[in-house]
Parts: sequence; C-alpha cells; structure tokens
Amino acid sequence: MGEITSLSEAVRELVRDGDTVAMEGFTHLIPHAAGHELIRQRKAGLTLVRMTPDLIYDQLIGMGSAKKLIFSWGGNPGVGSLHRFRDAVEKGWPQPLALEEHSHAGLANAYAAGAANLPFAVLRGYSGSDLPKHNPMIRRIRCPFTGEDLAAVPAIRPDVAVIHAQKADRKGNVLIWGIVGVQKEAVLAAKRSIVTVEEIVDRLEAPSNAVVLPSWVVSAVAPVPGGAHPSFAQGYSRRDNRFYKAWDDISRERDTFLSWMERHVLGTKDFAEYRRSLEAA
Amino acid sequence: MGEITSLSEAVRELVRDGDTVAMEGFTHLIPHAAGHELIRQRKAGLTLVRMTPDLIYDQLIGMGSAKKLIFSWGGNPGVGSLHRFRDAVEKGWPQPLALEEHSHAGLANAYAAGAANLPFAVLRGYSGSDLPKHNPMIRRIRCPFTGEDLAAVPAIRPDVAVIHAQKADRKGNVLIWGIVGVQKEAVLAAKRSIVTVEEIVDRLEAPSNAVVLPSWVVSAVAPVPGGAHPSFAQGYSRRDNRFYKAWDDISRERDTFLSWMERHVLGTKDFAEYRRSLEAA
Amino acid sequence: MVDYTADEMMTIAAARLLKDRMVCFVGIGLPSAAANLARLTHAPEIVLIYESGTIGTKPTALPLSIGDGELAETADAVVSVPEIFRYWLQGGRIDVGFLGAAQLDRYGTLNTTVIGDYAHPSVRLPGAGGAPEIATLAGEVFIILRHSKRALVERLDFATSAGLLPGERVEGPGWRGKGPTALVTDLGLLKPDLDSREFTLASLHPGVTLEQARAATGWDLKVAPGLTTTPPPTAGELEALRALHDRTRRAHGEV
Amino acid sequence: MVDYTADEMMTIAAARLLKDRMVCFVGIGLPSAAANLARLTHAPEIVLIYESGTIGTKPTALPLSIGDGELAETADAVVSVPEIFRYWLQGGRIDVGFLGAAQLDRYGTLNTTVIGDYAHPSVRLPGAGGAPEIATLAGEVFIILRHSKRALVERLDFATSAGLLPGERVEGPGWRGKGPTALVTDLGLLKPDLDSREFTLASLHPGVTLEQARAATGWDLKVAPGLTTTPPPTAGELEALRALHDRTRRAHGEV
Repeated sequence: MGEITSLSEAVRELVRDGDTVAMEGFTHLIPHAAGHELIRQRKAGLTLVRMTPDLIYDQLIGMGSAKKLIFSWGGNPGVGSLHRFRDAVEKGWPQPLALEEHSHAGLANAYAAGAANLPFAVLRGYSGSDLPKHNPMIRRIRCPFTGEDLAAVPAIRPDVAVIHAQKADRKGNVLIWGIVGVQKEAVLAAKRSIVTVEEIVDRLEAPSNAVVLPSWVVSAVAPVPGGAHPSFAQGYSRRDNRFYKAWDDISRERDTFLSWMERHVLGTKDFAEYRRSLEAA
Repeated sequence: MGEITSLSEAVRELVRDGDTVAMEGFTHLIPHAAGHELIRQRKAGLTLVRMTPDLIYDQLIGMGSAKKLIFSWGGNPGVGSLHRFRDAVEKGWPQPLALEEHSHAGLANAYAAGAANLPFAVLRGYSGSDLPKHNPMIRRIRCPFTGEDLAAVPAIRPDVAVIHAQKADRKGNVLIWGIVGVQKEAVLAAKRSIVTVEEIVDRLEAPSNAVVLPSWVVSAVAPVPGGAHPSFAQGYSRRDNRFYKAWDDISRERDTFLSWMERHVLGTKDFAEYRRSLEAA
Repeated sequence: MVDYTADEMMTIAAARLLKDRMVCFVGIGLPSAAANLARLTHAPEIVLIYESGTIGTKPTALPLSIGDGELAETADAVVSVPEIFRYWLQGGRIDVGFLGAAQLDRYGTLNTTVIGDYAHPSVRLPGAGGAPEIATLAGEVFIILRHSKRALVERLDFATSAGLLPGERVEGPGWRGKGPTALVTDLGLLKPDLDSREFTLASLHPGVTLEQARAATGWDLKVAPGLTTTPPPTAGELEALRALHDRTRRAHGEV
Repeated sequence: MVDYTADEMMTIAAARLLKDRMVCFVGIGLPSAAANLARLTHAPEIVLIYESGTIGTKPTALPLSIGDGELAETADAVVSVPEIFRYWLQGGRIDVGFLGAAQLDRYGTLNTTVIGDYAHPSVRLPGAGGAPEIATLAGEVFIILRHSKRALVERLDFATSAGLLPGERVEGPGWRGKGPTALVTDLGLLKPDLDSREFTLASLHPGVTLEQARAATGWDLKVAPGLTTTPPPTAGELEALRALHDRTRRAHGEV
C-alpha cells in the first residue's frame, strides 16, 4: 500500500503480460518513464487504455507490447499523426492492434464508473456518430423516470493504472495538481496502481480539497524526477514541444523508430540514463 | 451572472412562492442568513431539498414556508430531534409536510445527476431498506452489459440553489474550501442560484484545483459575514455548538419557537441585527 | 481494580474490535468515540472516514457533528459528498462501517426512520443518512448502542438499513460485504449465529448477568457457544478514553 | 491597405463570429487561435474552456496541446476531465463549440476517424476526441478548416460527429443545441440553408471568386441569398493576431 520502491521493481511486481493497463495523464503528467520500463521489461499482450495514446503508446505499440487499444483520440498533439499507431492499424505492423474506440466523454465517464464500482456509465453521447456501429460496447439505455434514451458505456476496470504525479510523502500519500485529467479515476478504477513522482517529501502540504491519493489506494510509489518527459509536471518542468515535433521524424519510418528505441530506451538502464542519452544525441 | 447585490434583494428577485429550493451546506457553510431572509419575506409553498435539514429547515418548516421536504437525514446533529420537523410530520403543524425521503448516497447522486444534466442517477443502493416502499422515486435499472440490477433516482433540478461560501471576487467568482458537501452540484443543478459569502476580495487566490464557481454559473452573490451561524465557515468562524444545544429548548414548544422567531428573525431587518439581538438576549 | 462506567466499557469493547490499518467509515456519536479511541490506543494507523468527505481524519476531540472543522483540518484528503459515497463507499474501499442506531432487530436490521406507521408515525426519527449503503457496501458492519428492550426489539416498525436474514446470501444484489458482524452494547458483545443469522450473546461485560442481558433484549436472546466475560478496561484504555472526553468537552465549550 | 494571408483572413473571420461573454468550448489548433484572437480583441470577457478541464483560461501564447501548462495557470478553475464533460459540456453550459476537422460534408458532419473502411482504413486519423458530444451538446457549433475538395467532400467515409440532416429536429434524442451553424474557411464563410440544411456560401473573402470556392468544394456548392464579401482584416485585428503568433513561437522555442 503506497510502498516506496524503484520503478523497475514496481513494474516487475505489478504489471503482468496480458494485463489491461491504463497509463493516464491528459497531456500533463504523462508517465513516459513507466512506459519505457514496460518496454525494457518486454511486457507483452497488453490491452492498453488511454484517452489520448500520445507518444507513450506510440512507443509501446511500435515495440509490439499491445494487442488491443481502448482510446478516444490518437494523435501527436499539435503535430499530427502517431505513425506507429497508424502503422499498426493500417498495416498490422509489428502486429495487428484491436481497437475499442470511444469519444472523450464516453471514456471519461467509463473511468468514473470504474472508480465508483458501477458496471456502466450513462451519458448524453454519440448521437449521430458512426462510433456505435463499430463499437458494440456503446449501447443505449432508457431513463426509468422520463423514458429518455441515453448512451451507456461499460466501466473501465484496469488490472493496473500507471500515473505520474508531483509529490508523495514518505508514507506514500500522493499529491497531484494542475491539469489532473482522469488520473484519480484511473487509479481508483484499477486493481493495482503505480505512481511515479517528481519528489518524495516529508510533508505533502496539500491545499484544502487538493487531489490527494491516500497511500492505501496506491500499490507502489517510485521517485522518477522528470519522469513525464516530453510531457511535463506543473511546478517542475515545461512541456518539451520540440521533442513532440522531433518524434514525427523519429517515428515515421520503422527502422529509424527501432534504432531510436534501441539506443535510447532498450540501450539505457533507467530514465535518468535515457535523458542523458538524449542530451548526448 | 454573479451580480454582487444584497441578500434581501437576491431573495426578492430569485426566490418565488412555490419554488423548489435547495439550501445546501453539509454541516459546514449552512446558509442560515439566507434561510432567515426567506422567512422575513414570507416565501411560501416551497419544496425544500437538503440532505440534512438541520436548524435552517426546522425554522422554515416551523414558520410554514414548506409544503414538501426532499431529504436524507433530519436531526439536530449531536443533539437529537428537529422538533419543528417532527411536529410537522407527526402533527401536521403548522401545516402538513409531504416527504420524499432518500439515503445520503441516493440524494448525493441525484444532485450529481442534476449538475450533469442527466435525468437520473444509478447507484448500488437501498438494498434491503424499506425506503423504496415509501418513495416511488426510487426505482431499479438493469445494466445493459452485465444485467446487474441497480437502484436509480431522479436528478434533483431545483429552481433555486442557495449556499454560503468563504469568498467571492468583484466579478462574482466564488471560492469554497474545507468540507464542500454538495454545494457545487446544487448550484450547477439549479436554474438560479444565490451565494452568500464571508467577504468580497480583489483576488480569489484560489489554490490549483480548488472548488471555484465561475461568476457566470451564479445568479447573485451577497456578502454576509458570519452568514452561516450557528454553522461555520472554515478559516472565518467555529461551529456554535452551544446554539445547536440551545435550539433543542427553543424549538421544543410551538410558542417558545414562535416568540423566538418573532423576536430574533421577523423582528430584525437583517442578519447583522439578528446576531446583535442574540447577544442582547 | 479501576472503576469505570458501563458506557466506558461499551466504548472500549467496541474500540477493541477495530484493527490497525483498517479503513473505517464512521457514524457520529458512539461509533466515532470508539473509532477514535482505537486510533489513540492500539490502532494508530487506522483510516477514519466520515460521510462529510473527510478521509484519514485525526481529530484531537470528538466531533459533535459529522462536519466539524477539525475533521477537515486533520484529514489526509477532503472530497465532496457525492465523491465520498461514489468513489469511496460504493467504490468498495471500506473495511468496516461503524453504525449507531435507535432500534435494531435480531438480524442487525436498523431502524432510524420512524416508530409507528411511516405515513403517520408516533415518533419521527431523523432517517437513513448513510446507513443503507454503509450496511451493504462496507466489508462488514459493527453496531454500537445501549442495551434495552426499546432498542433491541422483536419487530421493527421500519427497516432503514438491511440486516442479513436467514439463508440470505451476501452475494445478493447490491451486497458487497458481510453485513452486520458485531453488536456492542453496555451489557455485552453480540455476534450473529452463522446458521440462524440471529445476534447471540458472545460475551458479557464484567458484573453483568445473563438475566440482565435477557431482560434488556426484546427478542428471546440466545447464548453463543463458549460465552465469555469481556476483559475489563485497562488503565491505559480508560485514561485514553477519559482524556479524549475531556478534550471534547473543552473543545465544545462545555467546561 | 494592409497585406495579409488567407490563413489570417480565415482566423480573423472566425474570431468575429464570437461575441463577448460567450462560453466557448475550444478545440486545439485553428479554433484555439480564433477564440484567443477574439478574447484579445473584441471579446475580452469571453469564457474559453478546453477539454483538459481548464475553465476561463487566458493564455498569452497559443497552446500547442490541449493541456499546456499556461492553460491551467491562467484559468479561473481547473477541474477533472470527467467533470468537464459531465458538469460543464453535458451540463448544458456551453454556448459555442468551436471545432476543426479533417473532412466534413454539406451538413457539417465531421470525419476525424478514418479515410476508407473503418476496419481496414487507407488513412487512420486520430479519432473523435470531444467532437461527438461538443457537436450535439453545445448551443451551436462553429467549424473552421482550410477549403479543399479533400476537406469539403460529397460523401464521408465515417461520421465522427453529427451534422444536422434535412428535416432533422434539434430536439431529437441526444441533441441540445442547434448543431453546426457556421463554417469558416480560407476562402469564405458558409452558413446552413434552413430548409435543405446544406452549408451554402454566405460570404467570400476579399479577392476570392465564386469559381475558386466552387472548384475547392466537393459538393455542388450553392450560394446563399445576398452573398457578400468578408470585410478585410483591420490593422488592429492583424496586429493582435501576428503578436499572438509571435508570442506563441517564442513560447514554444521556435525562435
């Protein structure tokens, strides 16, 4: 319960081949360091859940870790395509990728239902969209009071949720601030959870009503300063927009992607070494 | 839109006879000053909604303002009965009071559904309770994915929500902290809203992710320092537990209740004068 | 041997049921006193949650209301009331729900709603509050109330929250936990018989006789196999409880 | 007369559609540029909401992503993503949803999902994001994209979010708003014909001919009664837009 450990240890202990894994962080606080560790440890057969797959899942998909993706928007924010995601969907490389596709509203509600231990969520959604034709997990439900017809989606209940946060105290209580996305819901919806943090402090000094995850709802906490890069941690780092743009070239072709992953991820033992290898590049 | 005005003006403009009114605040930040103003202005035929009716509704019920109560726990916290509430239910004095009774979970979910513009809320609730036998607004619904049977309650959509908060800025943006209850949901679920505040400040200085109601979702903001008394405003005042105990005697008999209300509420022009009349007593 | 009151014995016996690191959803009044006594004695890492949205709260004095300021000021997190019921109680994160009651029957069904007919009650009680969902969604439920024929009754006028009936399966719709598993009174400790589901006398507090307990129970009270006597309060338990009550009186301006 | 690009005219024409104090749910990219230009010129009190949960945000530079830090730092409130979609968009608090798109048809139906067959697409696009609910739950929807036969198409491969079809009633299930009411391109402004529901040419930007617009449209583009010419950018509009883009380039380390 909120045990403070190393990221490699946490991933070894808590992530199993074939798991459903939700690595969340809505543009802010994306757990890239944890994504790299899943790749280093060659986790396979994963069902990946994430509203915005971003570079973190482009890397996992390109390295063949994923058999299925549950998502709602899969682009490189402000840049364009996720080439590895497209290659998997369009050409089945390195392996076919099954899709369960939602809107942001649908997936956000599905996480909230999971956190609330409900089997489904109700929303005014998907009207006039073709998504329900291709996703049998989007159904309709009738209001027992007004008779209104609404959309329903099943709760997301991951085996493991992985997030990055600003701070934890020595007991493993976690504080997140700024754009908090669906991270709290992802952790509360999951059976197990890993939180990487910028720093471990003696006292959280959380303001009243801040987003705090008590240590007893978190499985493992691992300090990884800068662990969201190229995403950012408000109060600690800025988004590396240059890297997001550079990724467009790195990931466009299979061979340049593979050699980059070889050199900077598989070729490094942890995130600190990865960051140094980037500076050296 | 978050217009800064006087409480008497706000109540005159925004609360109409026969309205459904939700005056929220979960022990903390109960809008007592606003309750008194409804009594002074002789608002009548109201449907009152509140999880914990507390003294504020004991007073409105005893003064004959309410025809119906939607609630989930009607006691004097830490003391015992609400005598005016009991007298209305047990003896129909001063007039009969229709009840729509829920559990806390049911009513909290109903407010959340109202804020989300959904017609109903789904919860795991009321199992084995007799409440559904007496409240036709508690129904069952089947999960379209698992077939599970769950409880459903209709959304709460008040005509007016009334709350007390710590601060507003000059534009009418409102900041609440500490025990925040269901106030945000009540305001977002309502057609109109009144917020009394401890003070108006130049800058809210709200911490990240604080509970802030932007001025454009609030109808009127009225400064009423101490306006929650005998409840409290964290950072400004402490709960007046002595008054909660004194209320047990004041409210036990109809005549002592009426003369107290005459002297301290109807006999005063505003909350400041009410507070002075209490000190004089 | 130290002197103590029946209420002190009741609160101390209830506190002993709570283990360290348990996550406990606490009702106001007697449950709150017992839960905080446990936290101040043998269970320093117990997580206390009140329905006002305060998680991991550590008050120095007992709250008079569920929403006293100190609950928020000493909490690890303060969330909204919809969230506490949706993500935390319904979320299945509560080990023990600790409830008081006005009345209960032999199955641990509680009544805090009405005495008499619902539409025309002789006594209108406060109502359900969090009880219906706490009773069914917490891992198990402890109940604490003073022992009397008016409290432990043969038949309830209203079932506010569910007890477990004979043969009822806790996997039934809406159930997550074991339901009521312990009833602590000022006379003794009652536990449900696993077959009949009926609360039976497991232990008598020192100096209390079986006859007293039977006389104060509205149903034909059965005795559990191996009826024991509750160990009396230790000096440490009494000291902690009395210090807590002293701080509480001072905090609420009663001295 | 000042010189300007077609993109500048498009962004300025889009910004002019926004009125002060409107509550606008803003997509990233072109919509974000137009919305912030409006805020920096004629609509200082406009409320900009991004799906990252930032409410009333006032960035000095355009965000490259929906979740740039400055959006949170300058917001009146920052809420969770479930809350922004449940309490704010679905809550019916949005006057205008401002969207970009890869493709749309004459009814304002958008496709950001696939080119080709869904199961075996020739081009896999990013997907829906917030569009399906923004299109139906905002009071009305403005769309901005560059005019071309590949963007304004006769037939969509996939309907990501709904347009309003002939005779479709906006009170239909799931609908709250008017649906798409304006389409701004680098060639002109299109508005739906109230009978046919089809987007028709309402105004051409200065120097653009009707033939150019028709040639760049995948369907047989009709002209609205009283076709006008878009007033050219004012010096003030251009200055504000260029200063915004300069600040943006600096903020994102491009200069």
